[in-house]
Amino acid sequence: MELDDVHTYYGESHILQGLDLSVEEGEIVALVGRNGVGKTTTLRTALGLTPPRRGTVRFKGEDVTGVEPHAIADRGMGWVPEDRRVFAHLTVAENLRVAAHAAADPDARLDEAYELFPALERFADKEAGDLSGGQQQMLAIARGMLGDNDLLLVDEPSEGLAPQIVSDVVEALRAASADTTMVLVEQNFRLAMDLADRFYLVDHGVVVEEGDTAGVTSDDERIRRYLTA
Amino acid sequence: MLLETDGLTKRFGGITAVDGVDFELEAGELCSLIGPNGAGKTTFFNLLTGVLEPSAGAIRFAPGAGAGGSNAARDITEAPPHETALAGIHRSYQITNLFPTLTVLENVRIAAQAARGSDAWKLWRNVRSFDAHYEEARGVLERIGLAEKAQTVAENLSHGEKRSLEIGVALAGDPDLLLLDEPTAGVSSEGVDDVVALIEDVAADHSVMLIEHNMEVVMGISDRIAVLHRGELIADGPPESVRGDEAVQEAYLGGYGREGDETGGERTAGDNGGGDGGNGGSDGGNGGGDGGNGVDDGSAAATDGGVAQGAPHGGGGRR
Amino acid sequence: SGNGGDGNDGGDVSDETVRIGAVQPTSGDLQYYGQISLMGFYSGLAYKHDTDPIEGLTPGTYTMEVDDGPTYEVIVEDTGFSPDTAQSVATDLVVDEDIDVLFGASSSDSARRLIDTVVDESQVPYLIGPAADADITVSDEYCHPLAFRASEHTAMDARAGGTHVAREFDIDTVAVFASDNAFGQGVANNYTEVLEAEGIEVLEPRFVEVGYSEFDGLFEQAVSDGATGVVGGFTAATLPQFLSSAISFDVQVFGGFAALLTTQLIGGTIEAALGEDFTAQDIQDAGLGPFTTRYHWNQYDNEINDAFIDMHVDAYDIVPDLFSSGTFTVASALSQAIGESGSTAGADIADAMSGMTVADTPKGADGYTFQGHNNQGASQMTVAWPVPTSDEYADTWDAPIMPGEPLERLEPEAVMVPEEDAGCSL
Amino acid sequence: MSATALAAGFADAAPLLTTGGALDGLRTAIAVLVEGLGKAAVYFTIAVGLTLVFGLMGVLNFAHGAVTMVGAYLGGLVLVLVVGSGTGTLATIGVFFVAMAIVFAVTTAAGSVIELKLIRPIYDRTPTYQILLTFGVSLIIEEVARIVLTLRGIQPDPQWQAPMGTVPDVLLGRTDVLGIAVRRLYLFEVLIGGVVLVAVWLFLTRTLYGLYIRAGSEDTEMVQALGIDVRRAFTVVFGVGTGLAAVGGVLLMWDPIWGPSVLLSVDVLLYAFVVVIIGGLGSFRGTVVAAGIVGIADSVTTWLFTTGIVTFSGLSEVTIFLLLVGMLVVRPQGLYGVEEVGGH
Amino acid sequence: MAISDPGSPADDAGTDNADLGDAGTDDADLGDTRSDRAVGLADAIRDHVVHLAVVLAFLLYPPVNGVLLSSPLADETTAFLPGITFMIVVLYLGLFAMSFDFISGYTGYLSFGHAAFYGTGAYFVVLAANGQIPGIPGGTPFMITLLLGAVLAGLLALVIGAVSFRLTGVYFAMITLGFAQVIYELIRSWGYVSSNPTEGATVSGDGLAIGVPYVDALSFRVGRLTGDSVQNLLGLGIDVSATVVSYYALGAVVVVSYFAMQRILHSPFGRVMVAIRENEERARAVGYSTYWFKMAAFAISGFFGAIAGGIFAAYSRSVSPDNSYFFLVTADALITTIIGGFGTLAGPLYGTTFHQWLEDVLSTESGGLATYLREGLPEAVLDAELFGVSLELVVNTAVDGRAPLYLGIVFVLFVLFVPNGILGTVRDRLGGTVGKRLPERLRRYRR
Ligand SMILES: Nc1ncnc2c1ncn2[C@@H]1O[C@H](COP(=O)(O)OP(=O)(O)OP(=O)(O)O)[C@@H](O)[C@H]1O
Ligand SMILES: Nc1ncnc2c1ncn2[C@@H]1O[C@H](COP(=O)(O)OP(=O)(O)OP(=O)(O)O)[C@@H](O)[C@H]1O
Ligand SMILES: CC(C)C[C@H](N)C(=O)O
Ligand SMILES: [Mg+2]
Ligand SMILES: [Mg+2]
Repeated sequence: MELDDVHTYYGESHILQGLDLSVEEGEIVALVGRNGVGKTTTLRTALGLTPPRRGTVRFKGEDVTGVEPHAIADRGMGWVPEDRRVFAHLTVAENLRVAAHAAADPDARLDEAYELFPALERFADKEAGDLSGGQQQMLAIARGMLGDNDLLLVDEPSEGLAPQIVSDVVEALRAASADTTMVLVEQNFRLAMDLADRFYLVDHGVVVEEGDTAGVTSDDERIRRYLTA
Repeated sequence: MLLETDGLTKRFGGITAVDGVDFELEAGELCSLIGPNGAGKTTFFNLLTGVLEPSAGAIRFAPGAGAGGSNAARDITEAPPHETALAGIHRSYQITNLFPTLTVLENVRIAAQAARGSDAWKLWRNVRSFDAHYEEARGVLERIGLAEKAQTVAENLSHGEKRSLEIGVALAGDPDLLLLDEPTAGVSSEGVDDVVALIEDVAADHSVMLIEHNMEVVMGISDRIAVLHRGELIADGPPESVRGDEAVQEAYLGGYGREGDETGGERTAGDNGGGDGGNGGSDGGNGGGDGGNGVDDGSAAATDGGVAQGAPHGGGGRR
Repeated sequence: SGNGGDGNDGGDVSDETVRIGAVQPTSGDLQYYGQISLMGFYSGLAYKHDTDPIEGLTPGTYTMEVDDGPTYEVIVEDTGFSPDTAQSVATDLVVDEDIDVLFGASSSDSARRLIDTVVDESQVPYLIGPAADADITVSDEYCHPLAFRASEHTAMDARAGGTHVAREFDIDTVAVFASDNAFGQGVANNYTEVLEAEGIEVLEPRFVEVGYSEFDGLFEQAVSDGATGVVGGFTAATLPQFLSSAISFDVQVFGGFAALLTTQLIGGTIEAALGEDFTAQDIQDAGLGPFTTRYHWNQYDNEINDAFIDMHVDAYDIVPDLFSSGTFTVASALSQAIGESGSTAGADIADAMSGMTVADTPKGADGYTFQGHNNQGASQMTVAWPVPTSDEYADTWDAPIMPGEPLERLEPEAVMVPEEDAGCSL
Repeated sequence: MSATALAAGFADAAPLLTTGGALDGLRTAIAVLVEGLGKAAVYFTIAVGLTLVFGLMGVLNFAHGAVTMVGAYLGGLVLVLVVGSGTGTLATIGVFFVAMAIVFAVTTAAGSVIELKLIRPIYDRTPTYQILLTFGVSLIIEEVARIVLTLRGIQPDPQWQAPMGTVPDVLLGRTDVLGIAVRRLYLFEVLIGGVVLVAVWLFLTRTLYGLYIRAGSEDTEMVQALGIDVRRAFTVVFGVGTGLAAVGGVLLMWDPIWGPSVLLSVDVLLYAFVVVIIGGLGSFRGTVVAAGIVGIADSVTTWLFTTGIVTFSGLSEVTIFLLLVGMLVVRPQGLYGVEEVGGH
Repeated sequence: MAISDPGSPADDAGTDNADLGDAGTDDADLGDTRSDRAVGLADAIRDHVVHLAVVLAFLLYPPVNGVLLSSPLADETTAFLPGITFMIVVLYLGLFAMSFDFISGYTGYLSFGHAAFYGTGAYFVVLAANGQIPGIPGGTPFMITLLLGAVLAGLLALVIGAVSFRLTGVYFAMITLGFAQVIYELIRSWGYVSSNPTEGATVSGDGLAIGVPYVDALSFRVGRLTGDSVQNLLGLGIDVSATVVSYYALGAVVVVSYFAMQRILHSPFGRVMVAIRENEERARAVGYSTYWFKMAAFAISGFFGAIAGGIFAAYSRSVSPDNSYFFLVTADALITTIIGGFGTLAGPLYGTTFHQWLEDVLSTESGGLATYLREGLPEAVLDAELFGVSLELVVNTAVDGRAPLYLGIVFVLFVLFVPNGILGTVRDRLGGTVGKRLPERLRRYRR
């Protein structure tokens, strides 16, 4: 995937101000930066949820700027949104089934998800809204992984999860990255650096730093400058 | 005693959002209310202002009581929002909650009008003949720095301006007690200083309660800090003592990642600090100690950041 | 044929113009009522003056120049069958068009409204037709010295039908269902009165809203209360529902024959129940009838009627219908009144019409007489079984059934509400 | 079959309704109840499309009744054209279902077009505008229907009788169920209502489509992000809701209580509103239960009227609207409603 | 636009009085450059210039229409301009729609059963005129019964509102509809009203007079047949027919009602109504007991709805359930309000004018398109057949009495493309209320 000089607005507020970013097949790329700098907006722009006013989005070599989100998603882009956004009045199984709509054998895919998060199987027939926050987060991640995607956009996966579950999630993402490219937005800087191959540091809607994650710590002066608000 | 709650409790189905809180506020105080996301802070405000009815407990309010005075307190436990407002409790909202298609001036004026009781029922007089409402409203606009925007329709304000107006509307109601729910959320760093200045200014002649995640702000201006955790008041005292409180370190400043169902909120410095703590947890599973350290780092960074803050914003060329 | 000069012993009116305001539904679902009424009215004038009838059935001004009388200007306005519109357009006619006479109203609600709000206020004579509610002329609430009606009314229907049924059928208990409006109440009250006078028990009449459709329950209840005859007082909007229930109960169903529009609907119901090739006998077996009729083209055999049918079919391609005799007659009476009084002024016309015997009517010479006490035209009624429409009328009567040979003719004395029973005394 | 035979068939049932011992009272009660179920089936069928569209999409469709009216005429047209005097009973019923299918297809397509062209552009406005728009559409449909019917020589206001002629004999008259004479048409209506109920229920729960739409009504954007064209799903739902409205019309076409008439448009709309609101806006289960309540209230009040206990013929209507008001007073969100529904 | 005189309310003068084109959010105009309070009469007139223009247009319509009718354009005038009788309908239905807009457009609560108040006003004056209301003797002046009926409707609104204002949105709309339908069904079968309640009731006796009660010189009886007509007006040789007198008399009531409602909307109370529409939760939070404000607004709205019903009944001298209490009466007000401009007090009047114009053109009463075509087109054209249907038949079925069809189409187009209605859109274009902006524009052009 590649974003080229994208400018994205919410109404009149200019959020992404010429952001460039590219993701190669197979890697995990982290987006870091303070709150409100436009990380989530970047993901939304890629998926076509808030199409850019200027600039292009390319996915698997094709220009998908202005293409409807469902069509982009159909081409193999998945999303784990930052505030979980489970379908509260659908059961866990139904939530997963919506995501597995394109699969040849949805039931098999569901089983894979249960394997990953055994807790979900226990609650398969419970309405998602009745789950605890952590379980909801698991569901959101599982749902994002079910779609057989080539690229997964993951927004703050560790949010609201108890520590031991965070490590489960890290493992799951690591495992998934074997055959899925990933863009990861994560406030937890160390976790992000752990998981990702490369990182982009975003501020005020533009990329201000990028590079390999190896050896980077939050004490790094150039990064620290942008992270402490 | 200006305000007093007694075993105040609010349950939503299975969750106890506010759990037996006994709280007192002296007139003239500026008290901050902090705690993790989902701790029950907003719910506490909602109870005080009558938006929600308590499941148990009582609220008493004694406006007009001077500092240390003991006027007969009024029981406002069951009072609906307009009555608590008329009694003298006004609030701003965490999520902007204005009259979107009315002008800035009218947003404030309508609140000023409300404070003048029966004026609103004068069906036959033109609203323009109520000079006092306009004077009051313009005064508030001057104070919040929106005088220039008096004729702008509220929905066309920038986010930061909306946050200011949010305070202005609360202020125009001529409160005895002003409740501010995350007034700096979404305000640019430069703006934060302005908001802080405004709050300090207001606090000079009003009693104020402040919900805030920005620890620098909280530590800097509070006379007193109360900490909520899972609906319970776990600490209450001057900033220094709260900062050093073991339980507070554990629950909020440090104890990140323990809340199964905490909900996302605006993250600011305090949360960043917490984020590090959480990371520590995932590393070694011994979150307590590491977290505590993380917090110290975090708040230290935040304090320093008071200077550093301006730089990225100013340099970002956002304006 | 027409001999318009008769009785012309007043002044000479041939230079004058009579302005007639005609208010009828000419648009909307019930426009047929308005159209057929206008056809009859035009025919009456044409017959009297031996000329061709006006053809215009839409709103507008139509002029009929005649050799032996005044010029008739008919200003047609559309009521859409709504009393509000009727009142409004009639007022327009009175105020803006300066009419001498007002004619019309197919709905009784409209006619009553016009008497209250237009005739009484403006003192313009009103020729009612074909609105059929008896009370319009019978009750002192509505009857008016300036309001004349040749058209037959519901009490005449009821009295004719009730008398016939009481005498010819072995029925001792009758249930009455009628729509809850002027029309239905008129039917119900009059049937009740006549039948009870003949010693038949009549169950408490049941009134239903126009469009009511749950007749099965009412029939069940009536049957279990011992009724073997049922009288229905409905117009187009409720009749089909009534009949489709009626057909499946073992009761004799009575009522009045309706106009083509309604007959089409009834025919449809009968076809639906009895199959397309039903016979006259099927209908009798089903207990539908006999019905009274105020007038149908095949019930009268006289020169005037023959000429009327020819004229009507020539001009409009259909035979005269239920209302045609009444509106023909009121036009005929108007012409006669102008001739007799020698004046086209409304008041003179009204004077002349009061108590008049109308010479030229489809029910024969002198077939109608306006009763002095209420300005209602008294005339003969008939009772007949419905029969499948004969081939002869296949082109000019577009319904599966039509009235058969008259079973009985009831003279005015037998069908008119006796003066002492009528509230109205002018 | 002759009318007397029908009447005779009824004659032995009649005494059941006369007042008598406790047993008779019980039988009467059961008969009224069964009748209520028949009515309930009709109410359900005319309301379910409205529920579907409101529940899933948050659009209160004021054109619902107008579509039912069109459905009644279209269904009638098919039957009148196809069914002749020689058509057998089974064939007629077959034609009825074919007519239902055709009408469903045609109106579903038309509804989809309306959604695409008229409603989609105004989703971002307040729901009031969707109400207003569909209300305008209903005015147009109604007037066009009047024009077409007038040009075709059919009276718009009174029932159009011709389709009644195609009702097969087996559906006329009554049949004995447990010693109680039940109108066969009601049994047929209960059957159709049941079929529609099951079909809609399956659509909602068993097909992925139903699932997408249920998910989409909670979070449109999220569903799109999962690769589902949820806007098309909305089009389909509106289409199906419209189609269901018309299916209701086809059912009414054979029912002498309703029958094809332009007045159906307003009547059906008002009743459908009552059912849907009593049930709770957007709740499928609520619609089923509310249709039952309204149906039984209707049959009880009708019984009160026909037996002469009450002589006020508007009793049913008043009762039904009082039910509505009473429900809103006691429980504004209806039986199974949630207070915030359909907002997206 | 700097505020030269902060704190002085005078700088929003000149906005509120604005116009038959105004609404409560008009303080958007506050940034007026004029800071001088000594504005005087000239300014007051300027503020009301649109009011004056509209009132003048209505005042002059009858004579202008009269002149046109005796000009060579007479045919076109009858065909395409609304007759006076239709303009009278505009007055009472327009007032009804305004009263509907007063509650619905300004507080945001859709009063779907508003016909209940119109019907109450209409039935009350009819029954009172017939001496059927206990305690009100037969000859009580109409103006008094009109007010009593309106007060009764206001009370009815309080009763309905007490229950209904616990609800919002669609639920509020539906419960008010439910109440109105129940009243409708009951009034249709209430034998006390008349011997045939489905048909309604008529006024018997003299025309009902609008004016000052007990002062004959200042009272004008209305009704086309029962009304007063004026011969030789002021010795000018002009006769004014009873219809035109009714037009002016009803018009006077409408103008007074309009200004009364406008005044309320421009009072502090009116501002609270708008605040409730914009954000009821916040309105409560700043200290308004919104429930009672809504109740009061609903009562006022019901009051004026009943005034509209009352003058309608006085003029037409009859009332029926279907033309007063039925829900389509409310629907009409809704449609005209949307077309005219939701939340603009005067908008509904323009919407109603449009509606009645359409009704007139598409009906045959007092001329109209169908008559014009039938009389203007040659026979051959009328008989021409297209797809086996003659043009005449098309005219008869697709033009005659088809106002609802075209109204529906126009309505849908408005909803899609002109959602703010006529007045709302004009105001958006001008960037302020018409009363405020128009004079400015004019001034600009003059320079
Ligand atoms: N729907 C919206 N309308 C208007 N502005 C919005 C909207 N959503 C987000 N914004 C603004 O856009 C900016 C960027 O938001 P974004 O969600 O991309 O930030 P982020 O980098 O993901 O921050 P966080 O770390 O808090 O998730 C913020 O200032 C936010 O207030
Ligand atoms: N109306 C409600 N219904 C049900 N649960 C609620 C409701 N409002 C709040 N809660 C729950 O109550 C708890 C406390 O919420 P509250 O909004 O008071 O938190 P907070 O301390 O203000 O958090 P934050 O810092 O995120 O604003 C949360 O678990 C929340 O989900
Ligand atoms: C047959 C109809 C012309 C009678 C009309 N419905 C009436 O009320 O009188
Ligand atoms: Mg984000
Ligand atoms: Mg909060």
